[in-house]
Amino acid sequence: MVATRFIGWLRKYEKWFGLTATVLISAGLYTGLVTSSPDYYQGEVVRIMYVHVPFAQTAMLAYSTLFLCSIWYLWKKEAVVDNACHAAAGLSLFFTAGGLITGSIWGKPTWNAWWVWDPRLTSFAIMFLTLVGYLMLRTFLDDKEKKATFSAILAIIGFVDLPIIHFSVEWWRSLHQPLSVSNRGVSIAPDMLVPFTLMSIGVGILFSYMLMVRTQMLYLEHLLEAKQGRLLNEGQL
Amino acid sequence: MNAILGTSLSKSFQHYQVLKEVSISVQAGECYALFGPNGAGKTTLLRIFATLHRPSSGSFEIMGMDGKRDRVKVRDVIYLIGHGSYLYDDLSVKENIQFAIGIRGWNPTEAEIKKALDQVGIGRFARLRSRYLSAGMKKRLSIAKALLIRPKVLFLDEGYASLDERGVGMMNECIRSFTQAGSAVLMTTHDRGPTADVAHRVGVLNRSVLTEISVKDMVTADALF
Amino acid sequence: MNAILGTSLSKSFQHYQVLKEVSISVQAGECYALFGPNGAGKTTLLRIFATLHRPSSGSFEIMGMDGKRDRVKVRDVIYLIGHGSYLYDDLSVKENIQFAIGIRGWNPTEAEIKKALDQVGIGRFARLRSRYLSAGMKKRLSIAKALLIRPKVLFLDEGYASLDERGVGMMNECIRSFTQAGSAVLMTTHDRGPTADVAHRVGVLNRSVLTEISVKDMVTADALF
Amino acid sequence: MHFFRVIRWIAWKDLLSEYRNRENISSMFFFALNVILIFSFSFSLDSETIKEIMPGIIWVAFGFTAIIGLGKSFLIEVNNDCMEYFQTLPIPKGAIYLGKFLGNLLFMLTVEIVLFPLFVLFFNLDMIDQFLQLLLISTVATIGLSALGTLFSALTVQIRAREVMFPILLLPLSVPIFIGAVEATRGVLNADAFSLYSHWIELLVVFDVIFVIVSFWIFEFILDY
Amino acid sequence: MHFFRVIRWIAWKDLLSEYRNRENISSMFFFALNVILIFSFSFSLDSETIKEIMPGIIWVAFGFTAIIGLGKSFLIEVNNDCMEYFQTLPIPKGAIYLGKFLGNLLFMLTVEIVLFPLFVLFFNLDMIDQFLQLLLISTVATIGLSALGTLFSALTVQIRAREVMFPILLLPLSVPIFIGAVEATRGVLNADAFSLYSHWIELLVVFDVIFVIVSFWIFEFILDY
Ligand code: HEM
Ligand SMILES: Nc1ncnc2c1ncn2[C@@H]1O[C@H](COP(=O)(O)OP(=O)(O)OP(=O)(O)O)[C@@H](O)[C@H]1O
Ligand SMILES: Nc1ncnc2c1ncn2[C@@H]1O[C@H](COP(=O)(O)OP(=O)(O)OP(=O)(O)O)[C@@H](O)[C@H]1O
Ligand SMILES: [Mg+2]
Ligand SMILES: [Mg+2]
Repeated sequence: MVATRFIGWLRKYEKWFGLTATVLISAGLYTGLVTSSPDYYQGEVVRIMYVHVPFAQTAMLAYSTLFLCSIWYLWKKEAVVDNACHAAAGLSLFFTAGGLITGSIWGKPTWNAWWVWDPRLTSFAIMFLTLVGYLMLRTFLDDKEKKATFSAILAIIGFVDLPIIHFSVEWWRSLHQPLSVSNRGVSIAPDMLVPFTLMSIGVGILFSYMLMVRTQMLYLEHLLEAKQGRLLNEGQL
Repeated sequence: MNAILGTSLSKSFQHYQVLKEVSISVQAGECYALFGPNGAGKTTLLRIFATLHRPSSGSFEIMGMDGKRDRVKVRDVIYLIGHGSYLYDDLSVKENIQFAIGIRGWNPTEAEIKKALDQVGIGRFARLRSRYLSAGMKKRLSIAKALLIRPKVLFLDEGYASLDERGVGMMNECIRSFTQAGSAVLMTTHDRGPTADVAHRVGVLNRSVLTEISVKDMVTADALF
Repeated sequence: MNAILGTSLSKSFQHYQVLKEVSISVQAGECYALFGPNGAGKTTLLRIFATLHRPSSGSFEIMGMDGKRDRVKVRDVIYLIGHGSYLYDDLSVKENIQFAIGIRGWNPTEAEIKKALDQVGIGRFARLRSRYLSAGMKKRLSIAKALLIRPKVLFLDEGYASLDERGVGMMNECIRSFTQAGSAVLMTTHDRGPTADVAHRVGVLNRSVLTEISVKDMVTADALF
Repeated sequence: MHFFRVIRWIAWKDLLSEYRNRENISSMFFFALNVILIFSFSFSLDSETIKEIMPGIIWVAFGFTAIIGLGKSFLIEVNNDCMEYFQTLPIPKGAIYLGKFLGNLLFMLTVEIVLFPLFVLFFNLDMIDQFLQLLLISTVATIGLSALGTLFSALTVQIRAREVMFPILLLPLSVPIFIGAVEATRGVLNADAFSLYSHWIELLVVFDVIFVIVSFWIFEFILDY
Repeated sequence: MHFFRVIRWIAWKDLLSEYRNRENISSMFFFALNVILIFSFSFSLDSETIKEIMPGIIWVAFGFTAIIGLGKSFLIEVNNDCMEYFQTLPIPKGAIYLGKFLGNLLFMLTVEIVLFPLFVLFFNLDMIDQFLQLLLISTVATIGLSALGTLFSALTVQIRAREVMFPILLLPLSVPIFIGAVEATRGVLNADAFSLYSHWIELLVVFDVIFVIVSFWIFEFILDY
């Protein structure tokens, strides 16, 4: 069975991901909050960057995972892949919300507003709403195959938003910070680059760990449901 | 030759397992009648064969083609008369037939359509919008479509429901014309009387156990389940 | 006493006259079975008596009350089991019953509800959301409601449709319990067998002509219409 | 009294169904969020115009949410022909209206109360001081909208093109409500003295009373045509 | 080729139904009129702001009309389980999508072409000179909206809360289309040189291509989950 092999693989390697994430994030927080110096313009406020940017980036990583898993599901129709999609969507929503909240908190002192209707912010909000729609669509469908397929379709078409989020700062005049890593090179002070990189990779791996755990959980729920169904049918429940 | 072959088919909906390892086979040229209590999963089984549901486990073949992999080819040879009437309310009876057959890539002539409609007794309603048909008339229209499509495998869910007695007779004639032409018919029903006239084999599905009985036993038995 | 009395009832929909001067009477304590071809207007007639359609012409009385003027009083004594299941998908079977009876101003006890559900054989589904009921189970639930409401006049449209054989038996028992308690039952049906067990009188509606035949004739006749 | 018991049963049933489908209310709320998103793009909201058109944006967003939310309020009654059941019930039909109206009002108010903070956040409004005034305005405006919406939902839910017909009927009649609500809100956002815009609130109250009473009286005929 | 024949049959059926229900398209049009009415009351349109927000008003009005119009585009397929019939057909499912998409596109364009003169009339706009540019913009914007709308209509029409879910899914993804259309229209109304806003039109074309191709490819799975 593909599913059991896959779940076995997840169980075997998940702890390494958890461990790496812990180490990287601890190191990132230490260097970011303690050893690095405050920003010339923004002062101590800049430290929120070490949470905001990793969260925002991981949200996009999570959506990309959702996108790939959705294609995989449509191709193979494996129930466990749908569980991975479901897990990735939930986590993507979590990190998106994190990015939105930390961004808003950062925005209040820098732009003097919680929210501005700027292309990057809005395209990010679109992703948020797409994910909400995705999870909502799942709750409104009963049939398992239908649920998996329809939500995969939504995830795939929603992927067009990702390039917009990433390149919006280039395409439109924007309030938001431009890309710090682009084909024009890196534009971050080396002092800040270390915690920034640690946190980015750390939160990314944290996501992988959470995805592995959550996928297993959803798969077990799915098994439990089937088991419950069998018992119900045999009149034992 | 096995026209329909299901091997240990299971199907669960959310928390509820409807079918558990049900196996069934129907030969070409045969009419198989499926009895069973309300909620036994007869409709579900038919819908699996009609490629409307995917089985949770197990496999099935239609005319020797794998029902899971060759869905498109399977669809070439099957037709389901189920609860839905597959009609567009604002098209006339004739237009509905033209569309349903035309979209399969075949254009029946006016005469052929008229013949099929007359055969099921609704020829004089050909130009009525299907919105105004009664339940029984819609059922007849579905049969007319089957007569034009001439599928190799015909699924009938509650074949006699909402038909009056003449309709039942006409339905049996159609079933006979199908089996004589070598098609397989799998139908679910609650009516023993009319079934006895056409069924070659009879099965009773109860709690996922499919018991086969003879047609004679079906007629005489006190209770089927 | 005439529980139901229809006098030269006519009904036209748009351009189509379904009923033309049909008269019928059913006594209290009697079960009247109405046969007829698809589209004869049986459902339409029942819906007129159930105050769902107004007749185009003609008049009718239910328990001596004028069906056109005293609609509200008439509604106190009737109950219709038709094609609709009158259920809310997200309420459980029990909650649905509580609502349907409660809104009539009467609160049945848990025990009464349980008894009615057991009587129709769906006691163990009391807490299931009605969304997940199969067609037959919904029909049974409607009967359970009728058992709690105990109307003086019961209308049954296609009484046996979508019921399995045990369901049919249970339906007949219910009909008998109603007629024995002095209620009138008017039902439409296509199934002669089960009807023979309960009907006191039989009518065949065909092209707006209502022919009354004896129960024995109904069973033995070659064709009813 | 039976009248109030009917109101209670209807509201109980609606709120219970709504609670079982909690996603429903949150989806309404996300719909409104989407509308705000579209608006903020379609109107250049960073410019000076924002203050000018803010009340309009708030109320058009609420208005469209109301169209979606109220329009489907009678859908639950139509799905399994529950409207038909109501029609045959021996109860005052106005009570059904009031029950549905109360349920809808509660539903809409909940959505609005969640939305207001979002407006504050998104458009950097300073309306925390005048929260009570805004609450008053949205309550009186919502009463009128819900009263009309409930009536028209019952009216259109049984016809073919209900998605279009509902707003077509609702919007023209709710123009006075929109005007009153927008002007009063403009007063609040300008931090005007209450007496400067209180006449708009009075206007809203007058329309509320008219709409509720007329709808209540007229509803009888929707269920009993 | 069979592929194109399927497209033709689907479009034929949709347009014929639409023609038989001519009220439908005019009701769409009145809906848009209502939206404009509400807008003109909610925003103080006599002020200077009008020029600023005019493109927004035009496109929000079109957007909501699209929500109402496209959302019900697959309703006709669900009513009598026609989706099920499609699922069991041995034909390329993408062709069904293209047929529906073309029908919807034509429908939406018709509504828009009737609406444009009304905008000119109501808001005293001078856009007769730039009529061709506006036509181009609305065509490319409508292609994108219809492509997405057709897909999401098929997706949501089979689920419980479709009235709410359709806009919730459609609106976020159509934001780029709205932005492009609004900005290009602003350019036209400002009488800018074409080259100043042509990049918005290019953006719209890019999205059109993406949405049509992805939807076409993915539609298969909606009918065959
Ligand atoms: C609610 C408000 C905000 C949202 C939704 C938001 C969203 C995002 C997103 C989605 C990214 C990732 C882009 C990518 O990887 O392509 C990002 C990165 C970033 N954000 Fe924000 N942001 C917000 C506020 C802010 C504020 C106020 C600042 C600082 C003034 C800021 C500074 C940055 C920086 C420096 C990056 C990294 C840029 C890069 O390397 O691409 N953000 N933000
Ligand atoms: N899509 C679905 N989701 C959840 N449960 C379902 C679904 N379809 C069917 N069921 C359940 O599966 C069971 C079997 O249903 P099915 O319609 O196959 O029974 P049946 O044998 O055809 O019964 P009947 O004689 O009443 O037609 C029922 O309990 C029904 O509630
Ligand atoms: N609301 C309506 N509008 C237009 N025509 C209708 C309407 N209701 C019923 N009819 C038509 O009236 C005729 C009689 O319908 P009715 O449902 O009463 O028949 P029936 O005797 O119950 O048939 P069946 O045995 O098929 O149930 C049919 O031709 C039907 O198309
Ligand atoms: Mg069935
Ligand atoms: Mg009938």
